[in-house]
Amino acid sequence: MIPQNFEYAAAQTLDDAIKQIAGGAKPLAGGMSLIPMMKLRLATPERLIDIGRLKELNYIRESGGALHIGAAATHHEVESSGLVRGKCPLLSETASHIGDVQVRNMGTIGGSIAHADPSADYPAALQALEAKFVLKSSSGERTVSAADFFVDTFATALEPGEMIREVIVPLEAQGTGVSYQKMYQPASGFAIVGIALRIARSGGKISMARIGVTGLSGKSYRAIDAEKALEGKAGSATEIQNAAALVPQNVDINSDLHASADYRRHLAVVYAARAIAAALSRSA
Amino acid sequence: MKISGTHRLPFPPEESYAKLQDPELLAQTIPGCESLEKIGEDEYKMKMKMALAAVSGAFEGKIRIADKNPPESFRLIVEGAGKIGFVRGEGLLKFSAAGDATEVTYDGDVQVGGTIAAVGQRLIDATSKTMIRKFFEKIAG
Amino acid sequence: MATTTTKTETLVGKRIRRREDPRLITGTATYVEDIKMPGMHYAAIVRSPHAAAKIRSIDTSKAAAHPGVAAVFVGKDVAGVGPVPCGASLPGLRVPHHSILATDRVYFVGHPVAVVVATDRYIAADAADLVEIDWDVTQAVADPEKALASGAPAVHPEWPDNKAFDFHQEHGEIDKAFAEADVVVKQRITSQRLIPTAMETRGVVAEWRAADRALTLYTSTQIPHLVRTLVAMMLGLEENRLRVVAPEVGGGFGSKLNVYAEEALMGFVSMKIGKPVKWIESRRENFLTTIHGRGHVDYYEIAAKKDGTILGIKLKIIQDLGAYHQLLTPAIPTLSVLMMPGLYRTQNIRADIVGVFTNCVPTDAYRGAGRPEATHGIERMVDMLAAELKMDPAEIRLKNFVHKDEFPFPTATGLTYDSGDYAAPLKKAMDLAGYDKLRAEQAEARKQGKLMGIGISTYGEICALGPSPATPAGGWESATVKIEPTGKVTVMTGASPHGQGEETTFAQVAADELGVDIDDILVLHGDTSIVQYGIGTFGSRGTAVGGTAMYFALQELKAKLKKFGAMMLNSDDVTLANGQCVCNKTGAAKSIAEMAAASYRAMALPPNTQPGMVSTYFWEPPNFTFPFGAHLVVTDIDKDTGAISIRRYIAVDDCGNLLNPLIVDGQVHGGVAQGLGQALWEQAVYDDNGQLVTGELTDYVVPRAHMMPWIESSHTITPTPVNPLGVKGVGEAGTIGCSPAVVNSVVDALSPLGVKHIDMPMTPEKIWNLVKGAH
Amino acid sequence: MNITLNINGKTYSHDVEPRLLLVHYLREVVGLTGPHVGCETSLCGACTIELNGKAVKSCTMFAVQANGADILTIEGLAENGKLHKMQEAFWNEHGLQCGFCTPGMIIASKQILDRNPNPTDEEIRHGLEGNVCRCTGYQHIVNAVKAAAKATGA
Repeated sequence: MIPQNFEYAAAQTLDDAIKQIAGGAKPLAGGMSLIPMMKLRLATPERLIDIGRLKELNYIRESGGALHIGAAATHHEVESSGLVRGKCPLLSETASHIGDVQVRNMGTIGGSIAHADPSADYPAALQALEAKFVLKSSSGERTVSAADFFVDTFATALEPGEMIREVIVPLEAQGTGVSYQKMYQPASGFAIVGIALRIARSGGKISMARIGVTGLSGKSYRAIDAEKALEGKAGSATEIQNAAALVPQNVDINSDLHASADYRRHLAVVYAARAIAAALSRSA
Repeated sequence: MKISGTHRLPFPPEESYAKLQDPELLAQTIPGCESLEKIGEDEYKMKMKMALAAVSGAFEGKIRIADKNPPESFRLIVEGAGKIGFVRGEGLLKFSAAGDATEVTYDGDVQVGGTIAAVGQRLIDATSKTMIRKFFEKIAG
Repeated sequence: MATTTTKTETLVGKRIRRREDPRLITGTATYVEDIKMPGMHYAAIVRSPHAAAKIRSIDTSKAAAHPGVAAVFVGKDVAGVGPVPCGASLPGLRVPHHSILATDRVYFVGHPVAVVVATDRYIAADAADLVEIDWDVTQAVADPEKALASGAPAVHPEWPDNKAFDFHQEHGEIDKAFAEADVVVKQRITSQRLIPTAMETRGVVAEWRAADRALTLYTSTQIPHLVRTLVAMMLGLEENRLRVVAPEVGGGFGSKLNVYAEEALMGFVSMKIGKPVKWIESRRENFLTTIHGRGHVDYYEIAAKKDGTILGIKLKIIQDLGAYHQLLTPAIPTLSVLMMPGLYRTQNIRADIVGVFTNCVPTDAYRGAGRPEATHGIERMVDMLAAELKMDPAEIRLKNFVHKDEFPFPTATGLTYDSGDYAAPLKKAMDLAGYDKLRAEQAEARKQGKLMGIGISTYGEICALGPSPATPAGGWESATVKIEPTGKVTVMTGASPHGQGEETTFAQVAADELGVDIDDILVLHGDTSIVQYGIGTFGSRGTAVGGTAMYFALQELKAKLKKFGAMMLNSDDVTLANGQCVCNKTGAAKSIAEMAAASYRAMALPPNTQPGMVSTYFWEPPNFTFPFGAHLVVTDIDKDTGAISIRRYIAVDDCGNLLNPLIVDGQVHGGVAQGLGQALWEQAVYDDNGQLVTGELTDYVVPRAHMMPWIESSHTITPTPVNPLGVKGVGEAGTIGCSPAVVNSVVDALSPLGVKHIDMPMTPEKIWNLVKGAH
Repeated sequence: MNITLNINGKTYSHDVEPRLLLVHYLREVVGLTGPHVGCETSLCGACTIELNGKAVKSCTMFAVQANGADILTIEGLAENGKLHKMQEAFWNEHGLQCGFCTPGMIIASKQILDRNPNPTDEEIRHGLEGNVCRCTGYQHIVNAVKAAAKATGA
């Protein structure tokens, strides 16, 4: 209920934040993941650097054929941004499924990604979007793909001293159909299974399919076999079902109070089929 | 909670068996292990700092090895307690040759208590698997 | 100035918005947590993380040395404080001595071990982390059936069989009934442990004034007077030196119908440190240490003739009591036995209860307290019987109901049902639903392989608790009505409402009875220094018992007013109506304010009449009331995921007269939400080692807005003869009627797959497994 | 650390510990009683307030994070003694019983209408996902939000 004491500073500039992080401070953005754990004393950072109000991190803009989203953009901003809704609807749709209104008002895309919760919603979409994350440290910047970034449960490619500066997602091509389908854990709202889909068609065949999965195992992933099974197909019910069946293949599936591994595996197939069908119906 | 899995170590069974009981190696490979001190035959006192993203906590506990049957199997009993709760795990490790390597399968039971039991349900499975995987990866070198 | 306004419009029966709301919608109400006092300290309680352990040693030195810490107390420090009281008595009941802090051992996770008192809650939390306890962990048992098995760990070493009591009740010729039956249906039915989850957790502020030898306890409770009596006894303090105040109380649902260790502990701490002290329960503490509800494993047998006539019912209840007894713990399953025949006529019953200790927090009264379990059981069994006999579930109920001209009806369990027309709400619910059309639609859906269910429950309740001989602490209720010298009316009720709206409904009744404006009436409650001794709010009794006490106090006042009116009007033929006393001969009138003023001024008094205009009435009810109703639920099952969606929820409740239908609807809705919570989502899960794995709202599923169906609520009205208001009580109806209707609906949906019974909560995974198993 | 905030139209400045939760700051330091604490896992919503026009859970935020912010709590909702339409609607529709969740529930409900003046029942229920009420079964709350929408539109 009561966090342990810590030192706090609000970063005035991004450089200031980076300096602090290099010195061992933990970044605090919306705090939606970190603060509950601090209150339970599961997390006891000694120093926090508040990056939540850094203007340099709070933007959504289009450039170079991609959307650039600052790490401190809130879920609500992503959900309601006309730019994201128009140019990368999978991301705004997914954002609308995160937590609840109050959480979406405070929580940030960078914070969610850095936390790498295995049941968070964003990673499914970011995997399907083949998003790139710009990581910044005092020694410079590097760009890491979503596939490489999410390493394991709560584990990411972030090195000590590094923070997420920006998320880059592609502009969705005209006619691409997208969908995020999720079964909620009814107490916490986290995904028991969440499936993000992007499908493009050309000449009556599926020309591109991307499937991002969350909730199923220790980390989010792209179901590449299932994607391949769809590509080149017309998208019949049987083809959808066959592809969906590949989504939980070769994955170490989690089990908890709310869903056994068997049930999760089954749900992954059901929700994948639903997401594929929904995305297909929205594709042109 | 039941927990089981299989990992591959790039050594023959005898060597794998020995490595998994080598306190110096264990001290370096158990995630978060800060010290491992022998307190009896096949019994060690351990201090560890678990850190998984934002979650962190200091634990003190014991590791015990029993039912030794080299190089086929032994039983591992781990206990630890800290401010955020406690963990007790017991499992049977079995070793079988797979070419030049060894397949190590484990089958056991993990009990947790305190805050981690009350709020961590969603994550206990994934977290314990992750820690075990990290451990084997480190052993494998 | 005497300003009482007269009025003629009747308020009882109107949808009047609540008079308690202005403070609540502006954030200015005072809950325990809102109380601040100069010099106030804060307490944090150190609790056991183990379900069973011996305490080798406790080291409080670091905590005590922490800056800002005023004191640390452990079990041996509070040895002089009495144990947590159990108010229930049963023959041969084993009662563990539960001290307010553990001494040598703990027997459930959350067991309080030490209390740290500091100048600030943050410091108290820091210091609590510094208390070091050396544990010798022992084996625990969390499941009541496992606890009964031989070789199970003993929760209390002195009772290795883990049994707290055996209870038996029998009536009629049960063996003959079963021998003569055409059909016997048996089923094991569980009613899982639930966590009440009042939105306001418990909290206590204790203030000791040594010079006055006076302790004031502000506590979030449903029963301030009983807390006063019992905590005074625990502390060894004279009862008249203890004042208990239940300020605004943020929900109870039975969980605050209790006397808890922390109430006495905070009194003790304040007396020790000589400062006010506050303790506010965290949600985790609330889940771990405030009572849970339900916790039944029931074995049912029902015997019937081929035509559906029920011949007899056998029931064995295994009640998970938890590790010790809270106030009413062992009494709760006896209420299930009382309710076991439901609305049906059968006179042949046999019931056994085994009360079992487990290493869990105690169970006790939670919304419905024993009656939801019984209703769930009988309503499931009747459905199973209907299925066995291939009868419609409505038909079998209509066949077995106590008929409307059979009241008062003596039941097999020794109750006397007051009044009823049990077929009426069922028929109304079926009409509202379009029952025949729904059945036709279902037949069509089944042809297409769809799973659609229609479920009915017809429930009865034991409410308006209750006649004193049938309750542990007196079942009457009290009221004082005062007409102040200026004519304003103050009502003090011994019931202690906390959301039920009695500040409004009582004012409606008083306004009608006295013929004064509702704005001239103030209803007070919850402070033992202001309000005469009372029992409290629980068991759907606030209005039916407390309201009746007020009604009789009002009648006494009216008689007195008439005496003053007659005297003042110099007439022996007067009528009291519309807020005035009128001489029937001359038409001359005196207002209530004038009569009240005269009664206090006392220049002249009617014969044998005291000055003043105050009446206190303690009303002892002659019987319980027995509300009833029918809930009808239509469900659709997603075969792929097992998800249940509720298409229609129809609740027809008969709680007698409705004083304020808006408030009654609110009670029904809230009750249904908790019943639906049990049917679909809620369960307190302990693992084999006694760890509560649903220890926070992260895993314990309470219904949220998007999970709830629209509830179509309506009523039939059968007034009770038990009280002059004709009201039966409605606080628990929704909960009691709900869960069997929902389960019956889902079982009905899955019946083409051969499914006969499903235990709660009906999670999607459970349903998916049943669907999968059938293929 | 010194913080300055505008709360319900008034400026407050205090020196606070970094770990002081905003809800405790509002309750203990500023002296408000509207925001309530009902859980410690950010799931019940009883502590909901508006921070710069957005509904947030004040138990999941440090006071220092709110430095410089505009805060509106239930206490600041009525203007010149006149209840806000949402308060009035909760009262008229019996959208509360024990009242503990009510301050947070009303702020969350206000946010629904601020963003969508004519929500459907489903949108209202979705908008209340972050707030638990254990008394009402939510039906009268949904009615209240609809009534407030109507009153605001009228």
